[in-house]
Formats: sequence, C-alpha cells, structure tokens
Amino acid sequence: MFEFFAHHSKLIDQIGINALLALSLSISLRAGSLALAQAAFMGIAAYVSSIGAVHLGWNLGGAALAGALAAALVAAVLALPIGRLRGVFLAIATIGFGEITRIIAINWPITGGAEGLSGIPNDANTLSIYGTLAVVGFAIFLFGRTKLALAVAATREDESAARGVGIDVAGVRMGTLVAGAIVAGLAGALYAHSNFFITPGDFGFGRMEQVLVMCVIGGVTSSLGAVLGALLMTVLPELVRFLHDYREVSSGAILLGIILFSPAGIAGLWQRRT
Amino acid sequence: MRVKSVFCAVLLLAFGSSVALGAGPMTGKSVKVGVIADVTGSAGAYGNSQKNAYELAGDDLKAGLIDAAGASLTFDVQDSASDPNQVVNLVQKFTTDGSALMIGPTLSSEAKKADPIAVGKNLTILATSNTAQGITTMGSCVFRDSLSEEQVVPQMLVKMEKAWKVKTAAIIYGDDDQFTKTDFDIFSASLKADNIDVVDIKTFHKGDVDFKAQLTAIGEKKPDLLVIGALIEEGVKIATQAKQLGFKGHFAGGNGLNSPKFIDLAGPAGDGVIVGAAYYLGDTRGGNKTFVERYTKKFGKAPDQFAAQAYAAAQVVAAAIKGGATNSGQFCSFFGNMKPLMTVLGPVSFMSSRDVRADSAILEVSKGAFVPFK
Amino acid sequence: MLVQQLANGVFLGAVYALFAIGYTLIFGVLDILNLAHAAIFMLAAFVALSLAGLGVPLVLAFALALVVAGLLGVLLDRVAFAPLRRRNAGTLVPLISSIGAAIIMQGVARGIWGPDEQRFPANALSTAEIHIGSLTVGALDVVILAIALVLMGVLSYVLRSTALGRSIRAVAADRVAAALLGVDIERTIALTFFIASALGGAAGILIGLQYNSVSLDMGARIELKGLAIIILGGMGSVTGAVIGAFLLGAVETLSVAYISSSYRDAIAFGVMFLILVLRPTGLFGKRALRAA
Amino acid sequence: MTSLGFAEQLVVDRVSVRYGGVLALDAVSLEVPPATVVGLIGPNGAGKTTLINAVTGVVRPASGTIALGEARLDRLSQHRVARAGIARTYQNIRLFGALSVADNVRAGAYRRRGTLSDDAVRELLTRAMVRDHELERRAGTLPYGEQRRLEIARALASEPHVLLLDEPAAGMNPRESGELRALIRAVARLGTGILLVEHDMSLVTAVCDHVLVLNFGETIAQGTPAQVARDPAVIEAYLGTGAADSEHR
Amino acid sequence: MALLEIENLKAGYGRIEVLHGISLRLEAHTLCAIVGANGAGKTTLLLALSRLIPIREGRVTFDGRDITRASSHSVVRAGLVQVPEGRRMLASMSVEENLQVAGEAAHRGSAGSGVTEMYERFPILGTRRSLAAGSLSGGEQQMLAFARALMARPKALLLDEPSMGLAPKLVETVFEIIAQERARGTSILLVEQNARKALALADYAYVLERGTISLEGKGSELLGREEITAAYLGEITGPSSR
Repeated sequence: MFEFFAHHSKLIDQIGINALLALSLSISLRAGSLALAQAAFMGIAAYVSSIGAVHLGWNLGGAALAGALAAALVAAVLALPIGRLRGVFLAIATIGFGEITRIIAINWPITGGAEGLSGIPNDANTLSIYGTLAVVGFAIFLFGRTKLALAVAATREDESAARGVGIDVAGVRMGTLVAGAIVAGLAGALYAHSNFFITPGDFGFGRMEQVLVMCVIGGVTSSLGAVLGALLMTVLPELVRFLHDYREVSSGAILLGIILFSPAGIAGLWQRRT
Repeated sequence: MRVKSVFCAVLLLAFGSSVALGAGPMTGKSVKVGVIADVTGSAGAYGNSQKNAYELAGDDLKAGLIDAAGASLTFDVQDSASDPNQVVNLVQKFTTDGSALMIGPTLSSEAKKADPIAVGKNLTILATSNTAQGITTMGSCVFRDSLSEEQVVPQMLVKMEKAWKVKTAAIIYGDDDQFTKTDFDIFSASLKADNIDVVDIKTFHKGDVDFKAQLTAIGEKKPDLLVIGALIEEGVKIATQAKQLGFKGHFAGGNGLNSPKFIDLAGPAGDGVIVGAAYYLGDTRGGNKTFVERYTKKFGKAPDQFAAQAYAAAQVVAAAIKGGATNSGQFCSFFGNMKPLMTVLGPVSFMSSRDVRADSAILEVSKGAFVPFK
Repeated sequence: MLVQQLANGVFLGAVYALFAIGYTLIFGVLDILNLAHAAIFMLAAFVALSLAGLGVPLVLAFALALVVAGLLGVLLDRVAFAPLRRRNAGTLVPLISSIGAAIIMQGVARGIWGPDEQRFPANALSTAEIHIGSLTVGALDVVILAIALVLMGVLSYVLRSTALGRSIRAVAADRVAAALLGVDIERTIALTFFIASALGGAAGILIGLQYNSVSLDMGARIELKGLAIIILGGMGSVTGAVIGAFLLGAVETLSVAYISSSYRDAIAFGVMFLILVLRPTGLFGKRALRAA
Repeated sequence: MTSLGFAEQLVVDRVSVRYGGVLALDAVSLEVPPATVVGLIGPNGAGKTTLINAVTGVVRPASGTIALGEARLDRLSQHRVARAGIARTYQNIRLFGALSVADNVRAGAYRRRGTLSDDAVRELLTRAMVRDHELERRAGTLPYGEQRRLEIARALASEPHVLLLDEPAAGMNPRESGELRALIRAVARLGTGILLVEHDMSLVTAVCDHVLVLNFGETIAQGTPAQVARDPAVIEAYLGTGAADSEHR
Repeated sequence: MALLEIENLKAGYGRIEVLHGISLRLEAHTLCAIVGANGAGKTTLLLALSRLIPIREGRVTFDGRDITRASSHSVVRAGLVQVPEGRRMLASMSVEENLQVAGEAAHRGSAGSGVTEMYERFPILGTRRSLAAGSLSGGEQQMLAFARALMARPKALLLDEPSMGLAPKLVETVFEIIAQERARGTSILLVEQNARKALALADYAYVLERGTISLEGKGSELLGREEITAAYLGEITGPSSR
C-alpha cells in the first residue's frame, strides 16, 4: 500500500486537483450555465498564488486563499456582461474569455510569459490537496441541504418559473459562477504549488476541454460523478499505456462510449434516481 | 583526407566493439535508462525523432556500433503525449522502477515541472532537447547535451555581420512558446550587443499558418536581416511567405530551424536561411555518417537535431557504462568528469554548470542542403 | 500597406469562411456545436495530400478528398450524434461526444500519417506571384480564393434554389413541421453533414495548399477562430459566416499591422465577446440560414 | 392551515404596455382585493397574458402603476414581485420537472423563512388536491392533471397575497374542473386575492366575484359574470355572432 | 377494409403513457371527428399516426399497409398527411418555398404543377408567394398549412385544431375548406375542441377522454346525446349557449 502510494503519489495528487476542477465546473452547471471559464479561473489563481509565493513569500494557505479570491473577483466581474447569455453562446463567450486571459498571461511581464513562472515552492502535498477536496466536498454537501441549493436546481430547471417563486436567477447564476471560480482557484493554486513551474499554456482551451469531459463523463451535476470522472480521465491515459500509438483512439472511444451508453455519466451507472 | 581517417576510425570502432560484444568488462550487468518523450500530442514530431534515435541505438548496441562494454543497456522509451501531467507520472515511475538514469523529457517546460521530482529522488537526468535557461540548475545531477541558443547565436551574428554588413534587423517570433521566446530574448540581446538596429518586432502564436500581416508590416521597414524565432512548421511558412511578399533581406534562425525537414518543407524558399545549430547533418565525426545512413535507411528520412542529440546521449551513456557506471550516482559523477567524447554531435563534455560543451555549427541552406556558412 | 494588408485579410478570410460555413450549417440545422469539424478539416487535407502523393492529379485528389470528408461527416453523425438525437440529449452532451469523435479521428490520423507536418509533392503547386502596383499576391492565393468563392456560390445556390437546399432549410426552421411535410429528416441531416464536412474538408485542403503544409494540429487553431467567426456572423447563418470570416481576416491583419501582433487573437476574441454581449444573434442571426 | 386575513390588495392603475410600436395594453385598471376572485377574459391576443406579465414584472409598463398594498410593483424585477407576495401558475405548465414533488413545493415557499417540513408539504398537496403524495417522485413524471395541481400547490406554498391563475382548467375534465372550482373558492375564503384567466366560462361564472373583459388591449366591460355575459360588446367581441364557440384554445 | 385502421394503440412521452389503447377507423371518403378536452390525448394520437412519437403497442394500417413502424416521411409519401396544431409555418421561408418543399418532399423531386394549382385554389397565397410565411396573417397561414399538406396529394388528412386562434369569420372559411376537401374525396380525421362544428360535419366521431375512447357514433347522433353536451360542450361553448 505504502509502496503503491510512493510510486503513484503524483498521479494521486493530479486526481485530486482534477477532481476539484471537475467539481468547480459542476457547480456552475448545476445552475444550468454552460460557463467554460474554469481553466482561466484556475490560471488566474495559479498565477496570483505563485507570484505571491515567489515574490512576497506567502505560504501555501495564504497564497491559495489569495488566488481563489482573485479568481472569485474576476468571475464576479465576468458575470455581469455574460449574464444574458445562455447555452452554447455562454459557452463560446467564456471560451473567448479564457483565450483572452491566456494571451494576457503570455504578454504580461509579471507572469514570465511563455517562458513560464518558476521557483514556485513545492509545498502542496497529497494531504493539502485531499484536505481541500474534502472541505470543498463537505461544503457542497452542506450547501445541498440549504434552501439556496433548491434555488440553484430550480434555476437550472426553469429560469422563468424560478423567478416566479422569488428566486433571484441572476444572483444564483453569478453566485454559482463565483463559487465555481473559488474552487477552480483553489485547484489552480494547488496545481502551481505542486508543479514547481507554470506556463500560460497550462490553462488553455485544452485544459478546459479536459475538465468539461471529466465533468460530463461523471454525470454533469453530480458531485460524486465529477470526482469519478476526474479519477477515470486522469488514470485512463496511464492505464492504456500498453496500447502505444492507439492510446488516443482508445480514450476517445471510451469517452464516446460513456456518452452514448450511459446518458447520466458514470454516476448514472448505479445512481439512477427517479 | 579527413573523411578517410574518420571512416577508418568508424571501422576500427565497429571492429573493436564487436570484439567487446558479449565479453566486455561489464558483461552480465544490466542498465535500464528511462526515456520520456512526447511521441504523440503537439510536440509529437520531436518526441518521435527521439524515440527513433533510441530504437536505432538499441539496434546499434546489438550490432556493436555503440559499445557498452558488454553490459545489457536498454532504453525504456515512454510516451508522455505532450501532457506535463503524464511527464510527471513517468518521472515518478522511473524513480521507482530501477532506472539508473532518466533521459528527457522533450520540452523545457515539462522538464521544469518534472525534473525536481527526479532530483528529489537522486535520479540523474540527461536532457537532450531542453534549451531553456535554468534546466541544469535544478539539481546537481541534471545534465544536458543540447547546446543552448546563448552559446550559438552570438557567434552566428558576428559571422553574418562580417559577411553582409548588416545594419538593421527585424524579429518575428512565437510569443507563446518557451523555446521561441527564448530565441527572441537571445537574439535581441545579441543584436543589441552587435549594434544592429532592431526596426520591428512582430509575434505569432503556435499553430499559425498565415504570417503575411506581420511580414507586410516588417517589409515596409526594409530591414537587412529578418530573424525568425520559430520552430520548423512556422519557420518554413515565414520564410516562404516573406519571399512571396518580396522581402529582399537575409534570414537568420535559431536551433529550431535546424532540421532536414526545414529544407524538405521550405524547398527553394529555404535557400539562404542561416541557422545557428548544435548539429550538422554532414558532420563526419563520431560515427555520424553511419548514424545518418542507418537512420535514413530505418526510418525513411534523415535524422534531425533531436534525433542526433538523443543518439549522442545514448553514446554518452554507453561510454559511462564502459567507464563503470551502472547506477544513478555513478552516472552523475562520470558525466561531471567526462573527457570530451566523440559523438554524432562532435566532441561532447560537460561544463561545471552541467551544460554541454560542444561545437556549434553555423549553417546555410543552399540548394536543398545545409552547408557550413562561410 | 493598407491595401496589401486588406488583401492579406481577404485571402485569409476566404478559407476561414469555408471552414466556418460547415460549422454554422450544422449548428443551424441541429443546434449543436460540432467540435469534430476541425478534425475532418485536418483529415481531408491529409487524404488529399496522400492522393497527390500517389500521383493522382491535384484536381482529382481535391475532389476525392472532399467526398471522403463528406462521408466522414455522415459517419460522424451516425456514430456520435444520431443516437443522442433519438433521446433528445440537449446541446451539452453532443458537444462532448464531438470532442470524443475528434480525439478518435486525431488518433487515427496520427496512426496513418505520423506526427510530422507534411507538404504537397514538389512542383504540385504554383509559386508564381502577381504584382498589381505595390500589391503582391500569389497566383495560388488567387486560385484558392476563386475556389472558395465558387464553393460558397454553389452552396448558396443549393440552399436557395434546390429541393435539397429547401429541405435543409425546412429542417433548420422547424424539424417537426418538415417531418410532417414528408421531409426525410435523417437523410437531410446526413446530407447536411456531408455538405458541411465536405466544405470543412475543402477548407483544410485549401489551407494545406495555400501554406503548403498539412499537420495533425492544423485543426486546433482554426477551431476556436471558427467559433469567433460564427459568432460574428450569427450562429446558423451561412451568409453571416462568410462575412464574419472576412471580417475576422481583416481584424486579424489590421490588428497586427496597426495595434499589436501579440494581442491579435485577444483582439479577435475580444470583438467576438463584445458581439456576444451586445448582440448575441450576431450580425445576421440564425434566421439568415433559414431565409438563406 | 394558514389564515391570510391580512392579505394586501393588488391595484393595477391605468397600465399601458408597448411592444415595439404596438400598444398591447391601453390604460387598463383593475383591483384584486383580498378574499376576492377576479376573472380576466377576452379573445386570444386581447392582452390577458400581457397584463399578467406586467403584474409579475416580466414586462415593464410604459405608463401607469401597479401596487400591492402600499408597495409599488411596477419597477421591481420579476423575483422581487414574487417575493412581495404575488404567486402564479402558467398556461403551459412550468414545473421544475427533474426535481421531486416535495422540492417543487419547497421552491414555492422560497420567499418564506425556513424550509417546509414534509408534513407541511403534504398539507399543501392536500389543499391543492394533488392525489399522489409520493414526495420524492420527479414532478415531470406526474400525469398532466396532477402536474397542474402541483403547480397550484407550489404557488400556494408561498402564502401569496395575490394568486394569478393562468387557464388552470385547461386539460381538466368536468370532475376535475369541479374540484378546481372548490379549491379556488377555498383559497379565496382564507383571504388570498385571485386573478383568474380562463376560457372555461362555466368555471368563471361559478367562482368569480368580478369579471373584466379585455379586447385589443382595452377593457371593454366589467361587472359580475352575469352582467358581463349579457353585455353586447362582449358578445360581439369575445363570443362572436353565430359562432359562439369559436374562441378557445 | 377501412382506409385507416388503428387497433389498441398505446403511446406517450418518456415514462408517461398518454394513450391507453385506442382503436378507431377512418373509412375512405369520409370525415371522422375526434373531440375531447385539452390534454385528452388528441394531439398525441395524431403525432403517433404521423410517426413523430413511438407507438408502444398496437397496430396502425393505412391503405392496406402496416405503418406502425414506418418513418414519418414514408407515411406522408403513402398519402397520410397532417396539418399540425398551430400551423407550424417554416416562418423565414417564402410562401412558395413552403409549398415547394412540401411537394418535393412528398414526391421525392420536383413540386411540379402543384404550386400553381394551389395558387388557383387559394388565390390569396398567389399574391403573397414571395413573402416570408411568418409574416402572413393567421388565416393566411392556416390556408398555407392546408395548401402545403395538399401538395402531397393525400388520400387522408389529419387535421389538428384547424380553427384554433382564428376569428369567427375565418373559422367558417376553414370549415368550408374542410367540407370542400371531403367533397373531393379526401378522407379526413379531424381533431377539434370546437365539438359542435366538428360533429355537425362528421360522418362518424369518437370522444377521447384521458387517453381512452369513451364514446363513439355517428356525428349527428353524438351531437344530440345529452351526456356529450353536458360533459364536453358545456365547458367550451360559453355562456351564450347555456
């Protein structure tokens, strides 16, 4: 057991970070918003926390909080112009936002541009990653029992009817975007602090696609599903290593297979609710 | 004359090693080297060359063209799919599976994430394609046999200025790639040092295919020299489109353009481009002629710099084994004290900074081939 | 310089347009974002290149590759979209399945053609240049522009004046009404995929020719640009996609020339973002496909 | 059961609504006092839906005022109107289909403090005559009639001052619509004012204290159901001559 | 054998079964009415017949052919054509294109002379031919909806609430068109809430209540039946009929 952990600790850390990312996306998908800015939020927090750690000597806790806060702030500002957008349009607007963020990171001297930011203290360990995951998971669980969770679900189901019972739909959507950004931000900070080095390319459309796939594979709005999706999609490339040149094909095929044969994602395989 | 003597040397080497085969002082010892390469994904073209080189090295070990003193030397090449996470996982694998040495990963940005893990586990690293700054400073056993641009570019500019009296230059480079951004930094510093006036700087992004807007703007300024900070794909298009738009100046590029593929892809548009490089395909030292022939035969194309640097790494590793190294610590101390070793890159040794000390080549594309620039 | 830059923008825009038309056509008819469009774009270029490599005349290779791209599109629909359509899976799930399909196609292409960038056989392409005053354009660029315009013209004619076009527009306007009129919905969708993918393939081949390079990741960049274009023009609008493409070509070249090459893509996406926020229907809106 | 003896009166005062250049509602006034059922009838396109939209904050009146007691509603956003105490049902049922029956009712009580207990939910279901009390069942899987009644339960859960019912009898058979009649009266008796948009004239006649008839955005008649039914302008506009049954959904 | 025969048909949406075993017959050259309150399943029945929703159980034959599992377009091509509720215009396409697409779809090719015939039959459409269908008035749209269906030269028409949302005068016109079409020999299955008018016109009629047939008989007979009037006409005819 210990040996297994020693051999795979980095993989285990990645699973944790990816689970946080998938969770963060599932939070905004819960309100029915297909906002695909998680990679950008992650990046913003990764840079804020790393710059703080490198130049100002912040410790992990402070850096992670500052990063998450910065991501939350950006999300709150972003929520205003995109408030009217829905569905694919929202998706595209947020993808555009992600690209703009990435390009700014490339050109802004403080980020180190394409050459990346190095010297980030490597102080995020498995404990801090899974501790954060547990706290976030518990927070989501607690939130699920509040009235606000009902407001979020109602907003997803029918915005107009939700307004009709007094739910502030714009507020709910902004709230979930910001909450998602905080979680993505924590993931970003942990990512930076367990990777020594970050570049803008770490937070591009490819990353966003990856997170989206994990989340949908898991079952879109299920927290457990998001974690399972992250687990599967992180471990899969390592598991199919023996396929060599056809690794890519197999992961695409598995993705397609789950989509086609289990509409509710992995979570739906045993968690069929009426 | 020189060709002849090298040929003899190769023959001797081949003869000598075949004698050694199966009966060397290291017979019965086995050494596994973990290789991380981006065989697939966006950096797949480079990783593939590297993978090919180790495959050939495997063949050549059997054929006795590389001498590992009878030890069984294997290169465990794993694909990291241009995904830093997979690189990290592979490094962890190699720190625990008995690998005596790690070679790779392909990209500098990957190395910066992954190498510290190996350093933490005291696994010696030999990088073959990382050219960014700050690679070997990550640990006291991190080496590279890839010549950095800083070592090449200044010599190159001096030569060009002499030949052409260059007064003004423009730079176009990829600003979202670590390698090409480094190119830009080094070129602009060297240009400044040489008092060459930089009249325009334009950027592009990875995967761009159309550079006409940038080149039209640059063309207006009529610089004597256009510096291309690009990898092959973009570099080819930049050279082609610049010529198409009627650019009359000279072209210079960094290591990124030094590949037979550049000539292949650029065709006549490549003519006259000067590159500062770590490897010269036409070099005849260190078994390079045989290497080029065997590589071309096996893979249907000539080796590029990535392949050559990887193959040279295999030669260095074999030499280390011959020198008695079988574990990480022994490799580290062997590399640190290595006398110049003749490889396909020419004589190679490591400086105290663990960067490589090797010849640079200033090459010119001429009639579809790289020739030394005079 | 402005004239040269605008000309650069036009040549860039023509191929963008071909790519984006297919994107937008599928969105117009099915309301889904097909992220595998870029993979077909890439595969078509490789197919054409391989055919040309076998000695097939370029024109024929082009035509055959278009057919292959079209058939790939039909296959894509059958495998990745049709099953989801039957269970009314919404817009998000097909988006993901298109990502899955794209990964598979990418992997297959790598298996067949390897990771290296490739070029068309030497002498297959003209490198002649045309000079008009201070303006320099490649003869090849002009030919490609002409092909792109002809293909767009043909598509516009098909959509406006043929039975097939009318049935495509009918399905885009109201799938149930079209079915009740006797339109074979699945066949129409298959043909839409054929046309859209063939055009996407044409874009891939023409870009491959124009820059004489075909590579595995050629789809990745244009994928996001395609999104910007169909937003500029209005999702689902063919006319919009064409105009959006030329607009993006112009925005890109002019921002390089007059603002900053480093922020070129940020400016392009910024314009897209603004259009989405200020006028989500784009410059033409979805209705335009339906009216063609 | 909760008594709402203190319910506020809804006052719509000379409200006009414009869509582009078209005047959809022209200075319409009406009052819904507590414990009163007011009927709103008129041909399709007469402005009934527009009036409901104006009251619920979906559209903003070009002129006129809407007030609930002392509070002005006409400048409030939709959810604030709902929080002020206006609840509604929809012509084409708009339940939260993937949520459970209980969660639909609880969402209805969103404006109230705390969350409803299962017992409170059951009581509301009983009041609204929902037969199926399986609280965890997905609302979208209920039969049509049950969905309509669940929607009413959701609206009642907010303990509204005023309840807007948009064609609640649509799709109900006579027995069900008879039950609906009793339900409406019972709700009104407890103090809630009700604005009922309905085509089923027998229901309107049976439950309404006052009826307002709209045509082309204008009020053309009002009074008791009997008065309105005799009004020549109403017969002409709404029922048509010789085609008494032409106007329905 | 009847032109259209439905035996024990069950259908619905998702988990909900709306029709619980419907059997009915439409004889050739007759008009058969289906009346019932909103939500009774009338539209569901027509959608199932046009094969837009799956038939779960039972059998449908049309013109001697089993169409229980047929595709929607093959049903149209066999001559069973629906004029849908709400008219469902292809709003941004012109009047002429609406007709063309219908003709081309039904005959797999050219719309032929059908378009001209429709202009002769509905002159108002001719004057509007290049306008977008969405810009027509309600009455004009209903005419276009009819004309579009007739482009297929149907043997039988399925009409779903053709008088819905129309002014009284136009309702008369619509029922005139229905009568004419029957006179031309087309069989018609008419779904209407306007039960009086429908029954008056019908050769035979069924009353649909909550997914099952509760009554059937000749149109004129049903019209006179007390329980029909009480149960189905009472609530939809308004105060003047009470």
